[in-house]
Amino acid sequence: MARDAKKLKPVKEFKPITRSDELPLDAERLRFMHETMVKARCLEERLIAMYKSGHGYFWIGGPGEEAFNVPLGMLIKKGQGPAFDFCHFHYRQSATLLAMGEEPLGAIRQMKNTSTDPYSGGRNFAGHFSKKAWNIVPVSSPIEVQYSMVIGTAMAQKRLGGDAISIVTGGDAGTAEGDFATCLVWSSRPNEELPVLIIVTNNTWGISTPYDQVQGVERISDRGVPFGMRTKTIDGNDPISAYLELKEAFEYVRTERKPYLVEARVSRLYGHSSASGANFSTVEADCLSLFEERLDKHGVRAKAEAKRLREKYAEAYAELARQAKEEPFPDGATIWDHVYAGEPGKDPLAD
Amino acid sequence: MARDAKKLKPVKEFKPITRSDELPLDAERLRFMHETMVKARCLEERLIAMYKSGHGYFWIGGPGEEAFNVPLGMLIKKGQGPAFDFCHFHYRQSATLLAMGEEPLGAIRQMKNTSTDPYSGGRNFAGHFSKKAWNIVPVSSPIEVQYSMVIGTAMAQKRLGGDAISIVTGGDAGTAEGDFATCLVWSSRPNEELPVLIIVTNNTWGISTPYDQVQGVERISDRGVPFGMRTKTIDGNDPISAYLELKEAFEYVRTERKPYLVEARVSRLYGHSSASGANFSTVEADCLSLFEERLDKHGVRAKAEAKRLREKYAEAYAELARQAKEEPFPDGATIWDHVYAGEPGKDPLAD
Amino acid sequence: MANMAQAIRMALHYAEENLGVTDIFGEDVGAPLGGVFTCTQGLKTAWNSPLDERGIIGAAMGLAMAGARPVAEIQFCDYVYNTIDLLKLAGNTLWASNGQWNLPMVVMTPVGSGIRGSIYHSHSFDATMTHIPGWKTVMPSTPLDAYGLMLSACKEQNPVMFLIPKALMRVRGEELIPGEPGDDKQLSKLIDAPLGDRSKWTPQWPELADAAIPLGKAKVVREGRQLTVVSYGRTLPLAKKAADTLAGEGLDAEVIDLRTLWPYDWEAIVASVKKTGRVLFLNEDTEVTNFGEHLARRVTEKLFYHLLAPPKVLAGKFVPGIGLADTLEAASVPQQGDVEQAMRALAVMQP
Amino acid sequence: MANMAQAIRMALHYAEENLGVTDIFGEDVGAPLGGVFTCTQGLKTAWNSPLDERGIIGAAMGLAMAGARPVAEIQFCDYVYNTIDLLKLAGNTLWASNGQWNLPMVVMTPVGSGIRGSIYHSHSFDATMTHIPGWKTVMPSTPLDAYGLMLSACKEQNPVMFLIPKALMRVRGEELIPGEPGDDKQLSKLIDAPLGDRSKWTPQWPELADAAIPLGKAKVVREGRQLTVVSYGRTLPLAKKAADTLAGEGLDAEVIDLRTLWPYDWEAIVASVKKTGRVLFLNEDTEVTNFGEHLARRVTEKLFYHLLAPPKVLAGKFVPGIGLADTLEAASVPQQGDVEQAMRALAVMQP
Ligand SMILES: Cc1ncc(C[n+]2csc(CCOP(=O)(O)OP(=O)(O)O)c2C)c(N)n1
Ligand SMILES: Cc1ncc(C[n+]2csc(CCOP(=O)(O)OP(=O)(O)O)c2C)c(N)n1
Ligand SMILES: [Mg+2]
Ligand SMILES: [Mg+2]
Repeated sequence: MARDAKKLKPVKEFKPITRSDELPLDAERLRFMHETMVKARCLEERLIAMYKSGHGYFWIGGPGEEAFNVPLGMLIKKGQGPAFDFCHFHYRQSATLLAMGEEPLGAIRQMKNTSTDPYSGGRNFAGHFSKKAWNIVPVSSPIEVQYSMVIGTAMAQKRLGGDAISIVTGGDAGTAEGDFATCLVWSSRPNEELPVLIIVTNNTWGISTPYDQVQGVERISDRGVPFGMRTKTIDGNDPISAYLELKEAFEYVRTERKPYLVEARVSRLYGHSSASGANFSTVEADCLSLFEERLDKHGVRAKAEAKRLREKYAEAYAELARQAKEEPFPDGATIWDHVYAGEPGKDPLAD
Repeated sequence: MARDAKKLKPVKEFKPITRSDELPLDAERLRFMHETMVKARCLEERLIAMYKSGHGYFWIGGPGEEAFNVPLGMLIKKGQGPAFDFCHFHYRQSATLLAMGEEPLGAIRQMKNTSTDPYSGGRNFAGHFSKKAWNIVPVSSPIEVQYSMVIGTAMAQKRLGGDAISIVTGGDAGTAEGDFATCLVWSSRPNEELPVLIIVTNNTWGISTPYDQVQGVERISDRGVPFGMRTKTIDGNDPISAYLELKEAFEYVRTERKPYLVEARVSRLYGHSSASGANFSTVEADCLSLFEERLDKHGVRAKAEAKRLREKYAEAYAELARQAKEEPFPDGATIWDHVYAGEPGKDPLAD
Repeated sequence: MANMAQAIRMALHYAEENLGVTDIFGEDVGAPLGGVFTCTQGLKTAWNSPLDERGIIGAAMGLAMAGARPVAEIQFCDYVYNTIDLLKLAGNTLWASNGQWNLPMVVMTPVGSGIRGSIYHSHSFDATMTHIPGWKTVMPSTPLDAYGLMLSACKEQNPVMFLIPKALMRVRGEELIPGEPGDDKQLSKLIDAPLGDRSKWTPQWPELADAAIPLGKAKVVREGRQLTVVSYGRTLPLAKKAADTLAGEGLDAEVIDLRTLWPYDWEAIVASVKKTGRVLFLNEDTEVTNFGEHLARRVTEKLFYHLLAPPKVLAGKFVPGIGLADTLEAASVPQQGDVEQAMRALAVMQP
Repeated sequence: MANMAQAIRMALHYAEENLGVTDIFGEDVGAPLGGVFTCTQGLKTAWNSPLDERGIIGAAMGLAMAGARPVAEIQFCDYVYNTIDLLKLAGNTLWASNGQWNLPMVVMTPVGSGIRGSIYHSHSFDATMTHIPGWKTVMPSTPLDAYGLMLSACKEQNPVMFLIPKALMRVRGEELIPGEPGDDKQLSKLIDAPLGDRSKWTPQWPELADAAIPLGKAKVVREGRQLTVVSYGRTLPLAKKAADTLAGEGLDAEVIDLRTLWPYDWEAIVASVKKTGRVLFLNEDTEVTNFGEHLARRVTEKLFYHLLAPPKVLAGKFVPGIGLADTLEAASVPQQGDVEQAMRALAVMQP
């Protein structure tokens, strides 16, 4: 018999669990969260300023996603190898790295494509992190391929046992690529389910194209349902809610060793990238301002203090940018380095 | 809040709608159905015999799927151009072509790779049909790509209006490819839904690999649910049920101009292909024998008559094979023909 | 004069109005953006696709099968590499069906370095594409050629790959496109979308004329007697400028713009090499298994005893990517100085 | 002696036991089939993947990132073309991360014509693969080389593409693999799975030894003074046989088995061409933008004044596919007679 699809809950209807008056996290954690969000925002704004003043060719990053990306970073078990979490990120994840404890200078150097850029040595765009010591695999420009690679690291972790998991992030538009389905298929093989936290940050845009103009899935998290996996759509603009929701998801994946598909609704505060101007959007919710309102109201952190923090980091990162500007670009001859591991770089056709 | 996926109905539990005693179709239609199933079975068995006696290098085809493929062919609106149905088939569809009225000689010629092969001129494998006059687009060996191409023909039909639709078929294992998801995404774009009948014939095998060893989706048709499309899983071993179920699906797609995902459970009676021996399986249900039992019981067609038909077509196709064996192979120089439409074939590097 | 983006836009407008083009689509190709390089602004049949290159190529194939005339865009050629199977299929469908199904479709995509695109917005696609049979491949180096070649592409009965050198996208032409107003500002006012709200904007198309340039015809950009340079795309203007510079040194070089890479103008190459005896094949794709190597091999095989020096290939270094820092890009793909140096070296080479 | 399928199987067994190989996987690679060519029968780490080439390559990349040592199979190279973006990514990950993430992974896949594979089981992959930086690519022509190269591939720190010439898969070697029993029947009894029920079967592995063949080293298969043939894979035995035949005509040809396509043994080519002055590059991939053209170009550029005749490339015709009928296949890819004729023509060529 034919089944008409049940009408799915529209994306906008999900209920954030902690818009209420109580703040269910301790003040210290809230302050850390807030300060890290401020750092992330200031860092991205510095990168944008660098782009606008000609110190970098292209900017892309995550301002507007801090309320989701900071809690994400707080929950990651960082370290090297399969006993630690693997991170398959896309290009909006600076706040997550800062929450994990990363220094901001690296992002600034990458923006300026200096040889000191710790992620790519001046080779790759801003926001394209890579840090082997923390299992942060290189961010790839091709959209969505990380959803195919994550199954490999998760397999190694499943086999090892323990509680380490693989985390993958990407955008809403990218879920139209086959790799998203690949991830769902491979992470839910019977008796071979994988410990993957599959995340989609839904900002309702793919560059200039509205999500609901080109995709008919109302809740992206529903894509996991036929695969028998646990799924949810959460509020990514509320750091407290995001933290608690992510915590539940992390715990499930760590202990059950099975996939969990989480869709987080987030804002895109400076447009897609520098290609679209990188100007502040006044129509999207700003998770940082909203959070500052609440912290102030609850006496966790006064507005003035929040403002001071913003100024402090803005100035600190301007200083780092000045420092990076003095650093050298990579030498042209280095293009031959690291073509192959364990071999000196050289032009194979020079003889 | 987390949602655990609802336990999906196991594949084996679907209720065939017409295993009952009444036969809800008129006798003439039932006899046509049966005779076409017989023709299809005899044709495939002839192709296998040709392979086994060295008259062809490779066999692949659809014996075991006749109960589904014949009704499918009966419901297709055949003709050329977007005002008629487009057929994006895989390599098990001979019964559908016969039901549409195709002569069996072409399949035999393709098996023998003679220059008279009407589908590919001796270029392609058995079962790789192509018939422009009936919108049967070339069967491609790469699995699942037809699910990406079908969106294009359906778009043209949507724009044209009328009731013509695009039909795509493929196997269960192939749904792991991203193209299957591509089809779901593109056929369900809001306000741009496409008139596609998306069919998966689930024989529970991909060559030697059991479906449930590598995929965790219990009902493949459920993959359509998040996309808001109509879906069902049906019994492809019962031609009466298949006919009625398909009829409902065809009517929906024709009139609503929206996609419908149908999963049909079918048997694989001679293994995957000649590569796996092409021997008759005694453990799979044989839809033709089962149907003959019922027709006999209901007095629609006696067993003896069914047997006679089998003998008749077996002999007729043996004769066609003898004929094809006398036909020439394509000339080597013809490799240059049809590289480009409208241009004489020649080696571009010969000068 | 129009730049290449405007020229392509005008050609597509002409093709929509006069050549039966029905669909111009791809990621961000429709309103409001009209393509990341503005090539499709204001076109009446332009629409935004899901973020799925496989769907884009598949849809184009299906549309072509159904009698529509699609022009599909891959946003950057760097993102075409998950569709090579489909491109191969599009190129063999006519052949595999022994002449039944030709696919009149155009795929256009920006290629090459020169906009600081880093690893994933700098790829070349000419080597990979010229290895795929059944396609015609073009790559203009001027707006007028882009206009004329696009018209021919839209008239073709076979698939055409239209490669757009990114570095030349904003360079104004030196020749008027027939119908184009003489004044750049006026042209911009007519056909460039305004910044800000575009919802009420419609372009004012000039009265354009058919100025189709036949596929397969090269253009001798500069006549010369001592040395031939065969190039296309971004490196063509480098060759032209180098020839002008070297003329001052008493070296008289001929420069050929191949324009169509496949099928290419062999006669033009033969005529020139017979005259000069020295030839440089210049492009920026990586140099191992490079299309310039094909040209060099054919010249060597066929014109060996006319050669005064070995044919030389100057192309991109065989590195995994083009790094973001200027120093890296300059070391990776031919620059003005490299071209001059190669020409000088070739000119003086003696046994 | 072992055939190539058995040799690969033994090498993989050795690699599982001694070289840390953790996963051998792909479509139908695990029990019961052990690969469509039996290359993976009885291996303890072999498993069946979903039918999804993108997942297979993605999983291999992830496994390699997590410290595992995967050997992934693409069932036929004809089906690898939807993963070219991933192969490129695997080849640039180390470089893009400035030396952080090397990917020790092997991909193996059967290539080429010779088994009447028709359009989609006859593809070559050497041209496409040698254009992808960051990989090493091998292609053996004997079982012993297959064994030795596979061991080296499994020791590599970088991605290795292992191309298996289908036509040679069942040809027995002339040299013993160290540890292999001298008697073929005995070997088969030890390591070939029985027909029928295999659920209780386990292989009896011989005591194998490390006989790794370093990557990048060619083998002079036949010494000669008048003409050099450089080949690999299916066409290598054709060259050897042709040289033996032509020796009877007084033509003394040298035959080089390249074995590793990238990085290849340039010194071996130089030494031979300096000696003979005449060289034929022989392979069966389609001849436009072909790897043989790269070799020919380099030889022409570097050894021009040593050449007595133009380097010749003999490769597959530039047609969209290899047709099924013998006549078509014979006209499409080099056959014994074509090789002899090309060698003869090259030997007598005079200015
Ligand atoms: C395979 C591929 N196709 C196209 C692009 C170009 N591109 C870069 S970002 C982007 C939009 C991505 O949207 P989404 O997935 O929603 O992520 P968001 O940027 O909104 O976070 C596109 C089309 C790409 N990088 N990779
Ligand atoms: C892209 C691709 N990968 C692999 C193959 C090899 N292959 C041919 S049929 C097949 C199994 C298909 O199984 P399924 O989709 O269930 O269809 P069935 O044959 O069972 O009808 C495989 C792996 C192929 N033809 N194309
Ligand atoms: Mg988005
Ligand atoms: Mg199946």
